[in-house]
Amino acid sequence: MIDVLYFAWVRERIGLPREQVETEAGTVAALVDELRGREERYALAFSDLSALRVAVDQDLTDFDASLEGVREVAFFPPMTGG
Amino acid sequence: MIDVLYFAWVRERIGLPREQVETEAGTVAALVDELRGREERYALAFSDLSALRVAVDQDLTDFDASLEGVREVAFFPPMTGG
Amino acid sequence: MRIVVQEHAFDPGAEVNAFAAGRSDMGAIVTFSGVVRDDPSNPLQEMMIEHYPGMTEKALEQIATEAQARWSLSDVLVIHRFGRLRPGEQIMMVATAARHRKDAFEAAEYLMDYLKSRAPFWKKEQAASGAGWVAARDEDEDALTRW
Amino acid sequence: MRIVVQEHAFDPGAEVNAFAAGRSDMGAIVTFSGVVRDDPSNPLQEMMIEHYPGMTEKALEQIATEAQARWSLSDVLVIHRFGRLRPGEQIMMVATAARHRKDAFEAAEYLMDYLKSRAPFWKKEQAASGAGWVAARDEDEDALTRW
Repeated sequence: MIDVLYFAWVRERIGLPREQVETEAGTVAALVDELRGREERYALAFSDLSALRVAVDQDLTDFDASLEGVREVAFFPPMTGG
Repeated sequence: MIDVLYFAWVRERIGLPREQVETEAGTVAALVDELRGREERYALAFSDLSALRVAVDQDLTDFDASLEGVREVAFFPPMTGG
Repeated sequence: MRIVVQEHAFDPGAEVNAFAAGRSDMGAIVTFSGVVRDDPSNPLQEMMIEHYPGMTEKALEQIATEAQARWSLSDVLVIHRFGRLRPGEQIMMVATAARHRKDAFEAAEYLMDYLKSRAPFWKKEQAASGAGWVAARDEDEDALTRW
Repeated sequence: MRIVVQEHAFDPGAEVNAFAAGRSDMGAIVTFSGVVRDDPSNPLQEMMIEHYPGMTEKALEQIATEAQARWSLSDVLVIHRFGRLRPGEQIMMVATAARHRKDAFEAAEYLMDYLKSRAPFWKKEQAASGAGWVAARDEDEDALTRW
């Protein structure tokens, strides 16, 4: 069971800020594939991965990252702080 | 008649902050030569021109600068503001 | 080092005075403040800043710690707001203190470059023409390559 | 643009707040403050700053005007003190405001580089070991070559 978090327009497109996901995906990319298959709103949110960033257990990483032992995955657009 | 001003250690060596000088020197360098000839304290203050800066009518310039029409000449060490 | 992530407004003048107070070991203090900018051609009603609680603090601490490792700094301050802000309000500030100005300036620029693109904040603007998420600028990402 | 040369102390926090107050046309504000630094190995009693009244204001205005010509700035502030200062006291500050942070940072660094070597101020330190004029540093002169 992994906590999956969504921020900014990813959150708006999917329609919720976080959810618990039962998955056996080994990587972030495999998790994205599972989510895409769920519903149209997920497919839309994940249609262009180059427009997305991912954090695993609150560290920025990339879509190849392993999910072994991971508790929290977050998807969001490029950050615009400052 | 030109107002000649001295700042920082130049002022301390010469022993006064400003004076009026009657001169026909055509350049700053010629004025420095006249001042050097006056007394030991002037010779000392002007012994190393590379350690000095000069402003003519409140604009930084160099020792070749003309004194034509000039009202104020100032001598001082490199500046240390900020 | 002090890292603050908060919803309510802060007083940048009071913060910089507190940052400098009672210290004579540093000769140079640099601050950067980010302000919500209005656009007269498309008036801004408000800016909503979303962030990732937990990761935000962690990311800012990593960035500030890296700045302290790279430059000789006496102290670092980072304050960043989230929530609703109006035009002219202060979004965030960083402050750096060092013996020499070069360290203070470079560290402040480094903090800002990383904070822009590596701290999990997102801005949504509600303007006269409608609402929209602020897009990341390529030049902000490119700015990281200089460090 | 505001240029102030004064003997008495100023409040840098109040100055930066006043500089930013009521404006929403600028997104970025950078400040630099110079503080009288003490040296624990040779405690400083006081710093005496001498300047050239008339030329000082003229030089600072020229430097600030040049910064406004080189960068897109909403505003510039320069405050510099003269007279007797104690360790920990603020010597001077500059502030720059711009739409984008790059302009604000570069202009503030430019102001500081020129102010250090081209504005007629001289510092004399009275320390435990005796009194002496602060020597100009070669690296301050060298810093001008980058502009």
